[in-house]
Amino acid sequence: MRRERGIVPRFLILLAVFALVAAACSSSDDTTTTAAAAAATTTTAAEAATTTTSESSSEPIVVGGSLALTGFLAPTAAIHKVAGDLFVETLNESGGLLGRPVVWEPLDDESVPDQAAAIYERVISEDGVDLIMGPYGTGTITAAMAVAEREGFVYPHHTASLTYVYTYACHFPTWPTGIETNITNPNLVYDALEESGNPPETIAFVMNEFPGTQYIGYGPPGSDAGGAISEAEKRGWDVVAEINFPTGTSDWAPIAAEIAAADPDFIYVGAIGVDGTNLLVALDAIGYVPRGHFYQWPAPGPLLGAPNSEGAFSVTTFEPHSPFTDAAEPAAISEAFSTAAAAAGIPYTAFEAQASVSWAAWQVLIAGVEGAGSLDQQEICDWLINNEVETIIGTIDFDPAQQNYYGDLTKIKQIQNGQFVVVSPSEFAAPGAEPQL
Amino acid sequence: MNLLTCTSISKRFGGIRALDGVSTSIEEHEILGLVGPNGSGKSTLINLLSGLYAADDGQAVFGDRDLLRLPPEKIAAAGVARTFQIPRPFDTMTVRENVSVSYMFGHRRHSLEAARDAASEWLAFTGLEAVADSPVDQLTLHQLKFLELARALATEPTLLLLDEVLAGLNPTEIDQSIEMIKRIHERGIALVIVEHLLRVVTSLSHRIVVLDQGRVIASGDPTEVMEDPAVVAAYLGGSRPNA
Amino acid sequence: MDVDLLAQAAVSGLLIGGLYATMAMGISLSWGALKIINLAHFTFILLGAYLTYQLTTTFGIDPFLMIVVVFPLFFVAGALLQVFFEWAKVDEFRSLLISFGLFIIFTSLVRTVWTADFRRISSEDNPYASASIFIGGVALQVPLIAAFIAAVVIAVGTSLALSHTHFGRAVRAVVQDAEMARAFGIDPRRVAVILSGLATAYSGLAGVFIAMFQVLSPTMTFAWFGIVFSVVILGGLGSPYGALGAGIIVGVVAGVASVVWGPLSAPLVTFLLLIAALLFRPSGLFRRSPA
Amino acid sequence: MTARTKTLLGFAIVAVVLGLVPNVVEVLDAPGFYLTFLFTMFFWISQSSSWNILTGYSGYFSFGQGAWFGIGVYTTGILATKHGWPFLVALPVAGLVAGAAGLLLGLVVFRLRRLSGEIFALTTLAVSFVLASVARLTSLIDGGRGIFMTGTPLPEFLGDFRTSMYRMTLVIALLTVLTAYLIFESRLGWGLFSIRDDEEVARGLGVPTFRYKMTALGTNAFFGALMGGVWALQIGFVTVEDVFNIRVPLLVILMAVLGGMRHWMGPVVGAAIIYTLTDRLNSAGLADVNQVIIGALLIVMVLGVREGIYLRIRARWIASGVIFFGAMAALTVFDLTSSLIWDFSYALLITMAMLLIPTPLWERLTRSRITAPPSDRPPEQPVPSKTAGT
Repeated sequence: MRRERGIVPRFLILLAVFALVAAACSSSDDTTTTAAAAAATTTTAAEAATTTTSESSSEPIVVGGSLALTGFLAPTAAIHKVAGDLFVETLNESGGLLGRPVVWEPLDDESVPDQAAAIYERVISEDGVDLIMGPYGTGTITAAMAVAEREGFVYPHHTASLTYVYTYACHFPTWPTGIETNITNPNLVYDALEESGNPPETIAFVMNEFPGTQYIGYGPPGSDAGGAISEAEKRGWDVVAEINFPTGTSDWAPIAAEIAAADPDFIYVGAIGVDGTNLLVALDAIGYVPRGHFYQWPAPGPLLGAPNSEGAFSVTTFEPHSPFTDAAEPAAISEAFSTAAAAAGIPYTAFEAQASVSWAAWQVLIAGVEGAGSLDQQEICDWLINNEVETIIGTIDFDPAQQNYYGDLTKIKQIQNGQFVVVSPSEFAAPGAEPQL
Repeated sequence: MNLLTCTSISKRFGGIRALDGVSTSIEEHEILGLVGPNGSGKSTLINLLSGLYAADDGQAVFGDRDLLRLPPEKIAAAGVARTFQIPRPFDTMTVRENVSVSYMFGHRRHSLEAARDAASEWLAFTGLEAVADSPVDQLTLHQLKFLELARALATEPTLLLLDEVLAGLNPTEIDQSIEMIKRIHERGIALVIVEHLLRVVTSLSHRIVVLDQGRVIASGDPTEVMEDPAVVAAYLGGSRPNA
Repeated sequence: MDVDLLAQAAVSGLLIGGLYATMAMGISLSWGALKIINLAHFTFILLGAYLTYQLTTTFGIDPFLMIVVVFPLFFVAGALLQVFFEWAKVDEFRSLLISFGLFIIFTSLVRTVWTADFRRISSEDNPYASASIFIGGVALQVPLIAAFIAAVVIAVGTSLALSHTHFGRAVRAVVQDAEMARAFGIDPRRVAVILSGLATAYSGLAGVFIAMFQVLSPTMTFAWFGIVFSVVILGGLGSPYGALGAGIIVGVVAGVASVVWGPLSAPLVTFLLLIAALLFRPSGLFRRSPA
Repeated sequence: MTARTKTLLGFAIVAVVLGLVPNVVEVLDAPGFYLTFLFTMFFWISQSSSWNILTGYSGYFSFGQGAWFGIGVYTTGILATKHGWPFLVALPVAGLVAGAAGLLLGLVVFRLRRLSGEIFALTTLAVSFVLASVARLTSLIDGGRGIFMTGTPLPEFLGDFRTSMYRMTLVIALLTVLTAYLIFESRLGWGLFSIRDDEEVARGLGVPTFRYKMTALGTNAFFGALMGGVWALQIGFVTVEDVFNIRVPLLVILMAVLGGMRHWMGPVVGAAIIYTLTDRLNSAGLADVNQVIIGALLIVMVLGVREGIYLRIRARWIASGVIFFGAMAALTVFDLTSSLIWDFSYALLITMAMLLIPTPLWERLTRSRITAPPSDRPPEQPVPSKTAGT
């Protein structure tokens, strides 16, 4: 008799929600039809590739892939969505690719690797996309790379930090940290500190226990190559504290207290996202002002807003100032991005590290296709290996001998007068800017 | 000879002595009436013998085993079954399934197939065939009590402990139940009946044990026992029997 | 081992323990007293935080004023939610699933309104983020002091209410036996609605304090599950004092552990403590067994 | 022919048919994603079925699926990469390790009577927390560096990677469901059901509750870990954050409860439906809306089909069959969508819409009441869970 009560309202609600679902699926209908169309075009494109490459059609070229639109990677993935959309938009305005418009609708991998893998399998083999673009985040990128390799797809990706494990011949990274990130990257930072005139004598390390940051701090697992910490010791700096913290740390006071107790000349924070910001807040709360500090991959907006963030160092590949914006094109791009990001409701709209590597990845993909003059994956792959690519983060020359990595293109930036400015290497430094300690 | 021999069984709940050195015995094929005012420890004794509670002290030798030292499942295997005053059927199962489960385990292990047949047998015996395949929440209290009986019988016990089977039933149902108890006894099963309705106990039991405040104050032939001044005192002094 | 270091870790552990307690209070009450495993509470904390962010940023209200805004608002929300649960008549399994559904919906709501990107109240609108009171060289962070006080007030208030008011007696009656309670003329549904309102309001409060000193993102809830459930378990379902005590213990133990054996050990120590507690005091450290 | 032989025959047929799918896909040159789609579905079917053997049958509410899953992931990961064991050897070992861990847990929690109900649920949850932080802390297991499974060799006879994944998951899923069925139709099963309904009475009737609960927990852990190992292989790179999160434990509960926990087929149906819908909604590419719909669907199905979708299908099997296969046929024949998976999901949705009609209303619509075969528990009774307080 419990069921007798409220049947009608309940059933109405059921219907309502089903309307929702139906709606979702009908709208999904469109994507499938486009996908079907895409499937059709792949075959034609493939034929085109084999027969005559100059044959152009108005059918769109579909680029498949996923992004962490939801889940714990979503905050930064949002930037890559904006960058990618903007790139595709500008590309289509300038006549598209091989005379055809380009479509890119990244699906949501929910920041979960198996979702990412499944999505790449799906878009490649069910939806039959022409090209793929890597997702955001080491875990998802790695999972999807296995798929790309099995399917023989050219795989450009922008934010994979574990350089030592990517062996696929046709993966093209634009995370420009070189194959030996653990050595080259810290040394770029340390050189900047030397340039400042008074390098630190004591240094403290605060490392997130996350594969990417651990790799930079200690080198690849099971190797004695060492990383940021051993490199610092090589320079005769005294490592006064070495603190590893787990992802999802909520109480920063103990860590802050330990740093304050060690009172180092310089703090190297091997952390991602907002950990650095939370740490600065905790430091300020116990009344400690760091003399010098570096953050590996911070969320730039929150870091700028954090207390005592003035003078904080970090890495980048592009900053919206001279010399990067001297040329007209990059200047326009960075402008356009900031507008788009603002429109998308993203708080910190500067076109910097994340956005620029994303842009570069797209440039690589497009350069490959245009260079090969076809959508044949092998031809694109070969062309990219044998040619240099001009990207917004610099000239890239993929080196098969180094698993398609190349020199470390990282620049060192510092917060000066409440602004991020590149301070090293000097040829990329903002006018008059130099490392300060 | 004795089927079950209880010697100086004691059980304390916090400060209260629910049972204080109870000694008694049950013979084969006997119907033993267990009476006494509320809180005299009748149900506690049943719960100890069926392994629901752990005794503080004493023995209950059944065959060669001491029931007080056995877990409930072993007690069932030994051949002692009980019913609950407030029926506790398995409420996601049908009546038939309730009975077959207890036959599957109970005194000896049986296969599912065997259990299905045995179940129908006991359902027939307790007159529940009609509702055999309906969910238990469709049964009346009377039927539920009989289901308790059927489930207990399906464990093939030699000793059956009945905790207030008649409570809450109307006169006709009570008479049917009494018939049922007699028929159970005819199958050679010894019974311990805890009951408030003295006239029923006296008419059914071969022997009566009277508990008061956890002690045995009288035992023997029903009619004699009920005239024992100590018993009368206990009832008048203690809470009245709700007969 | 540096004494000041230990002191600082212990004190800030104590304070953040107050925050943990406030976060756990709602879930504990709703599970213990309403028999609803309400994952939606995590999103109530989140919503409380984002609401604080929005109002302080747009109108420049003092974050502390948000307490008086959030509390009644979330009380109503929680009451309505309970009305829904009453109508739906769900057991614990289903309550878990339904509230998980709500969790998903609210999370994407937050993401749609405030984007997935990080949000932080600017120092202009929020002077408290890293403001501290110093006692003998030990810093007490203002937002955490506030959270701690809130936790104490909530715990004391709630359990006083539960033990001394008519409402409290009604609650306990309902928890023990709803049917019986009804027989004594108590309407279990009304009791439940009020209780759920309170629980939700508590979660909203926790959000206010979090917004005061942390960077917000829609998925920060996932980092809370471990710590909050530990507090709920340690404290014993439905026990305000328990939640408070457990929050403090978790905070202090984790804080001290992370200076003694390093931050990585903090979660491990906390969870081992949890297991131990479950084995030896399964109904919570602070309480005779629930309902 | 008895019901059991019929069912076992059914299993054999299903096994053969599904076993041939890779060849069919190859012959028809159909999208390889069909295999990925199916093996992911098998993954969830196995996970929720194994969870249901403990929680659905015995009523002990477990939050701990993530623990067994995680043990499986890391044991296979460590053995196959750091010690170079053959994957097919490492996998069953992982299952046994998890099984042992399960029994160890059971030894403690089932001995202490007070650890039932909520406390049991919370203990299982706490266990997965502990495992996560242990894994993060010890470099022998993970140490925050993650484990790379890419390039783990698989035996030739399994075929290419995708086919191997398909075959392994198929075998594991079949084993899990078969086990769930055999338990369901055995004294063990009935013993567990009686524990779920009233453990005290069950013991009084001679059910060896401790042994039975241990068996259920061990089985759950064993199969949970098996699939974990295969999952590790699919994503290629496992980290603590990806393995020990609330996703797996919550989804298995969701799938089993929606499918129906009182029948061995329940979790199978639940997993198939939930996975299909989420996959298609994801493929439709509406990130947030998609999430909202999943949340709403979840709530509606929980409220709308209390006895579980499977039992309702049983109760309306004619209508379900006609609608589902009718829709399936129509969609494929007229080739209305781009792929079989879309046909399947639409057919599913339409059938679901029918199933969601409340029973009384349904009976008014179809005067003739269609009753489920007696072997089923009677529908329409909410499952009393051990957590429902005592």
